Amino acid sequence: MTLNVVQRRRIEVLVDRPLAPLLAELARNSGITSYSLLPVLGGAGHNGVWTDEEISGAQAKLIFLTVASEEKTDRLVEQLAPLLDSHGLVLFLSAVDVVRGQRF
Amino acid sequence: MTLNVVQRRRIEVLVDRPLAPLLAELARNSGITSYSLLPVLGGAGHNGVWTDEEISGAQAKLIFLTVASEEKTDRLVEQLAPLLDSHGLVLFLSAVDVVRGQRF
Amino acid sequence: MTLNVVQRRRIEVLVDRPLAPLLAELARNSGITSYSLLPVLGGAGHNGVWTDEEISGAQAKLIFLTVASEEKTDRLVEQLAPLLDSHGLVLFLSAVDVVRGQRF
Amino acid sequence: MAIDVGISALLSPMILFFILGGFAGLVRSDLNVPDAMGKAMSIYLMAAIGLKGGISVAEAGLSSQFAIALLAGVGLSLLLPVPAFAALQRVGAVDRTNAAAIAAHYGSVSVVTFVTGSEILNALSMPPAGYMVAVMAAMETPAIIIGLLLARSTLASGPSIPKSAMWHESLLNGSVVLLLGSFAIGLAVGKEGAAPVLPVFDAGFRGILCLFLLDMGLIAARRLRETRNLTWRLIGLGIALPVLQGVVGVSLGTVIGLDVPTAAVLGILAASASYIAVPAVMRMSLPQADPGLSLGMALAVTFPFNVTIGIPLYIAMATRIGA
Amino acid sequence: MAIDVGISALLSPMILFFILGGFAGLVRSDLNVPDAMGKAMSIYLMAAIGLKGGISVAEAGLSSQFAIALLAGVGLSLLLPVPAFAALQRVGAVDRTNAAAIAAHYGSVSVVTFVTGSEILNALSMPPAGYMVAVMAAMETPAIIIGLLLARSTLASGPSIPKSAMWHESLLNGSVVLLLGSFAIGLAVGKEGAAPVLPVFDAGFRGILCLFLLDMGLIAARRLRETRNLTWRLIGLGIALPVLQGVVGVSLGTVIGLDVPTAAVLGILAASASYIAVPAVMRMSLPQADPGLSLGMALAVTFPFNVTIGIPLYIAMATRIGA
Amino acid sequence: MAIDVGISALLSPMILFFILGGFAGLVRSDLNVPDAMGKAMSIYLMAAIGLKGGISVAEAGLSSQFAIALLAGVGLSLLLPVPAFAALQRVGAVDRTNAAAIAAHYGSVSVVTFVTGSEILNALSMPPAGYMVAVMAAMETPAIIIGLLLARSTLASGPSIPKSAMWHESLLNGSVVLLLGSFAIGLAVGKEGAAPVLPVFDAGFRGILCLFLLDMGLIAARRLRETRNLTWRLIGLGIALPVLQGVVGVSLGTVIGLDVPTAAVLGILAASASYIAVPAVMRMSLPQADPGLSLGMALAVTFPFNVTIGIPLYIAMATRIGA
Ligand SMILES: Nc1ncnc2c1ncn2[C@@H]1O[C@H](COP(=O)(O)O)[C@@H](O)[C@H]1O
Ligand SMILES: Nc1ncnc2c1ncn2[C@@H]1O[C@H](COP(=O)(O)O)[C@@H](O)[C@H]1O
Ligand SMILES: Nc1ncnc2c1ncn2[C@@H]1O[C@H](COP(=O)(O)O)[C@@H](O)[C@H]1O
Ligand code: NA
Ligand code: NA
Ligand code: NA
Repeated sequence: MTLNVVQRRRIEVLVDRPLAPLLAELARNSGITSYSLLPVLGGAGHNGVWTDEEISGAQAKLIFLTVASEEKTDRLVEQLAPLLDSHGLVLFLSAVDVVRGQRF
Repeated sequence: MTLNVVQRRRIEVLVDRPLAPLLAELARNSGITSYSLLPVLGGAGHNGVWTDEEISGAQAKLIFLTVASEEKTDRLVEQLAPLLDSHGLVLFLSAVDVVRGQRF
Repeated sequence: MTLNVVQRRRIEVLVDRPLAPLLAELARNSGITSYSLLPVLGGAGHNGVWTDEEISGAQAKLIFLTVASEEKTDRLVEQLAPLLDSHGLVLFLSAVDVVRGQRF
Repeated sequence: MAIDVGISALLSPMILFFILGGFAGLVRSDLNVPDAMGKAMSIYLMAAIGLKGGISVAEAGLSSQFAIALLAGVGLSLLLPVPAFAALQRVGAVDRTNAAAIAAHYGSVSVVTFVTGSEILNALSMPPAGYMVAVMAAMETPAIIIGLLLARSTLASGPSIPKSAMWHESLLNGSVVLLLGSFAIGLAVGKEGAAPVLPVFDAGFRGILCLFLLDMGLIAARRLRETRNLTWRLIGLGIALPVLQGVVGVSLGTVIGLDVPTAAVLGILAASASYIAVPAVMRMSLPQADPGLSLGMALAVTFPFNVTIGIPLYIAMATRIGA
Repeated sequence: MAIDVGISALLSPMILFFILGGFAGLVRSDLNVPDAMGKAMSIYLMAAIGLKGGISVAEAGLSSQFAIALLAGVGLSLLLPVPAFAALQRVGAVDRTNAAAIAAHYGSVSVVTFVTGSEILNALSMPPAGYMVAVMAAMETPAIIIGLLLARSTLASGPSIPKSAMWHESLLNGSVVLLLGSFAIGLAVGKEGAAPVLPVFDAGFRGILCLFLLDMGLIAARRLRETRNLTWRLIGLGIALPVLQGVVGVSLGTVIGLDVPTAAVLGILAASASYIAVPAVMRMSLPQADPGLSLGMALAVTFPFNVTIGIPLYIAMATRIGA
Repeated sequence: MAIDVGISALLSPMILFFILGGFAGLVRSDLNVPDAMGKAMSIYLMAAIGLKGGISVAEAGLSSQFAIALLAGVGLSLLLPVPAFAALQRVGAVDRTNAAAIAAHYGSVSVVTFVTGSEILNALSMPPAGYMVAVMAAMETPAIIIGLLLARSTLASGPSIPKSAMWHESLLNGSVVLLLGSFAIGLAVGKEGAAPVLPVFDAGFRGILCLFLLDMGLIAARRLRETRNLTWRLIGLGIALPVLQGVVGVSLGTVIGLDVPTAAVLGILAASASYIAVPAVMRMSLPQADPGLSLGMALAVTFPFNVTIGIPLYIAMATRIGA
């Protein structure tokens, strides 16, 4: 590849919709200001089956997606760790390549 | 990273919406009980262009996403293999890191 | 894994909705005819916060997702590079495994 | 008379909105009806026709005519797929599985075609019997079972949705439950009990139908553009099948003694092809069938044909042979 | 009388659509009301009841009765969670955090239960006072604060949403703003000024309520099926709590001199449990509480109970002790 | 007179719902109108105004006035961007590309501003000519072409959407097709033919407009909060441009002999800035322009200004110079 590709971390957190602002806040604390929110239709896990058809948005979830440097990722994951159980979050980390690496 | 990160497989299956319960069933047979369903707006492939604006949900698709151990992944992929062509599925596998590895 | 798994590239481009046809066109030029469009609810970045609740679809974004060979990926990324800044695209590349590799 | 019916139907705002939607779809306008709006309108329409049907049966009382029409409808749904299956294989040159899937669509019914037909009849001051809503609901699923039997060789192999799930989907699918449920509510509360809700379900009906048909026109046109594999033979069958089935329906309706508008509606139901309930079941039970083919025929060929030309034709036919 | 009220309520199209939705949900029909349609209908309903309440206060004039009813409502919302909290821990055997969260739901109110109750009263020609819309809006949030105080030991630990965000969410949540805003608009423009918009907000009201209750029936039934951890004890409390709170509300309303239908509405508000505003705040401020438990009780047990049995009961009670 | 018009406009439920939405957005209430509901309402509103415009032209007959007004509208859409472009560069201090993009928004029109203006005129018993719907549709796109010409130096470089796609998007965009199509349907069926659908499209119109303006208020306020780079100079232009363009529109309308309310509508159209059709085209053809700037000005500054202050102003002006 002729372009300047650098490796970053991709963080995905599945989270209840009302908690999305909390995640944005924690990300900011870790130096991460860019993220995207992806809808999720439903799913199943240790706490049973769910769908987003509920009238109360309280059960609907979304995926908080951000791509960041290893360092910022570590800071964010450290902050998230205590919340994983108490707030019922699900966290996935993976490798991703980006161009314009200084942005991430 | 100070947290106990372990590697798992991320399985994504693009599937017609009415077939989602079938996938959940096959996943269960493979020992996978956690998954998420992501909406897809449209796309293109060997069978032409599609969008989810159809009145009949029969053409709308979603992504069945699950993160599981290598072993369970293999079992699921084996079960999926014969369906890929007959049911028009598209399957992606990739590496993902998780904390609380015993959950996956 | 007993199945014939081959490695491909996963390309994700976050893009304004009106620009999706342009991406499909560039992909076609690179020999890529299969893709999926995923909705995005909102996000934040260098250009501020956004949500898709706008009446004008002009600010809503989606993720253009395609899995393709290394070679086609390179061609597409090369075409995309000049647009990243001018059209405000965000590009992620990662590794993915597929079965039925000849399709991708 | 046939021409009169046709022209007056084509000039109704409902059909004109359908044509507008079709035009917008064909010229690739970005006019776009959100998915949720389309679904909301179809829920509204089904609740409204169920309720209105129930109310009119509550007014008229249950009759033996109702039972006979019900039997005729179910019989049509069970038998019409068989000749369609043969024609699709021989004339249409599609394989067994696809022929069975398409035949199931044509044996079943299209709610929107029914509604459009009823509205055209009402506008002509020829109101059909209220119980036809229940007949329609009963006609939705028998064809599915026949379709699956016709394809049975294919059903043997491979993992698939359990049979029970399929039965469940056929018998308790959303539109059947909503249509019959609203019908029962209309029957229970009668005209007086329903009065407070009629501004929405009666006065609002035709206006919402306009917007719904606008959406249907867009969808049909887009489907037509996107459909591949749709040969001229299949397009021909997409017109021939409804005409033939419409003739059978109107004739049977006349023979069993239905009045002219009610016999016309039986013909409209026989002629119409499902594009909502059946595709979802087929996708589950016959995943090898190409939904592009069956939906392409039902939605992009037969539905527009019926709404613009077919319905006036079946009405004219019922008027002639019923007089 | 109680039985009469009950039967006439159960035979209204509104309640029958709720039962239809519940049936479809229980038999796992794939009938599905899109999320956006449900939200659209609830926005419409809140705007309509706010507006209608404001118009009727504009007609009747502001009264000291209004102020007294407002105080009574806020008092109920502040005090009812306390006995509920105790009962949930002792009888229901849930932990402190969950007891506090559930108690907050029961102290707050359900807009749809209010609307259904008002419609039943209107159908009985017993219209309640228009200002009860404002009383309802005022009752939404005090219970939340009490609930959080009851759980305060849990609040100390770990990172959490800043308090200001929580206050903000409680006081400016969408339904409060929309209800009070529409109420103010109705008050400002009066009956004459609102005339051009009444075809939508008045004539359309009951029909839309039917479709909304269809959705609510589906949601309640699905929630019932999906809920785990819901013990028989908690199901029992899901019926006992509204009855007891309803008695308290009706009695208080009668004591402070409200007329019979208005006292009945105060009972209905006390008996109802929130499943829209409160769950969202609790998820933010008490994430350790299980939303399945509180939503399961409020939505799958108490709401159906109130809509079918509770409301006629509270009305009968108000009629008896108010006469 | 101006003040009277202003107060009566501000007290209409429509404008009050807009203010309520704006309030909710500014205090960051979580009140939220689903996207699909907003789109559904705008489809409804466009179909309704198209239809009603067509019906009233069918009543009044086609006139030479119509042709003259059409020419005037197209001329305004073509010429107004030029001074706006200059002012945006000199006074607003934005670069060439952004100036061109913003100028295109201001040359084009806002359907909702038009509808609100027409409703206010109707409430004042000053109904404008029905053909103005067609004039509005014709004014949507010429400004886009001028905007792109003004920015042409930028267009040369880099890969971009093919020109044909851009033309297609401008001429066949959804709102133009829907407005003109419904207009044609209204013209074809006339008042009598449309009678069955008028309960929805006429009686329901103002109520739905209330809910739509609630949503618009929310959107405008949120956009105002989220917009960066919006300098005081640009905010000033967001008020000065509509006033100046409104004056030009009203004057031109009076000069070419339109009656007072129709000239007022021409002024309203000239003053309004597009935030639906134009942004989508600009995003495709001028991706270097910042949509935050143009949308921020059109939606968060000019639209609220027009709806609350501008429209009464242009009406008062037309009344004064037309008398
Ligand atoms: N392994 C997984 N793969 C995909 N989604 C998951 C996984 N685990 C949990 N989820 C999602 O997270 C939600 C909550 O998980 P849980 O807390 O385990 O119930 C589930 O309903 C799924 O939508
Ligand atoms: N390589 C790919 N990358 C992303 N999406 C794909 C790919 N191949 C197929 N799809 C999706 O799967 C759908 C069905 O694929 P196909 O069976 O090839 O028509 C397409 O319409 C796309 O939405
Ligand atoms: N690092 C990132 N991770 C996830 N999403 C991003 C990232 N950077 C940008 N985005 C998305 O792309 C949009 C535009 O980015 P920007 O051009 O930086 O404002 C943002 O609003 C996000 O939705
Ligand atoms: Na049929
Ligand atoms: Na309560
Ligand atoms: Na303008």
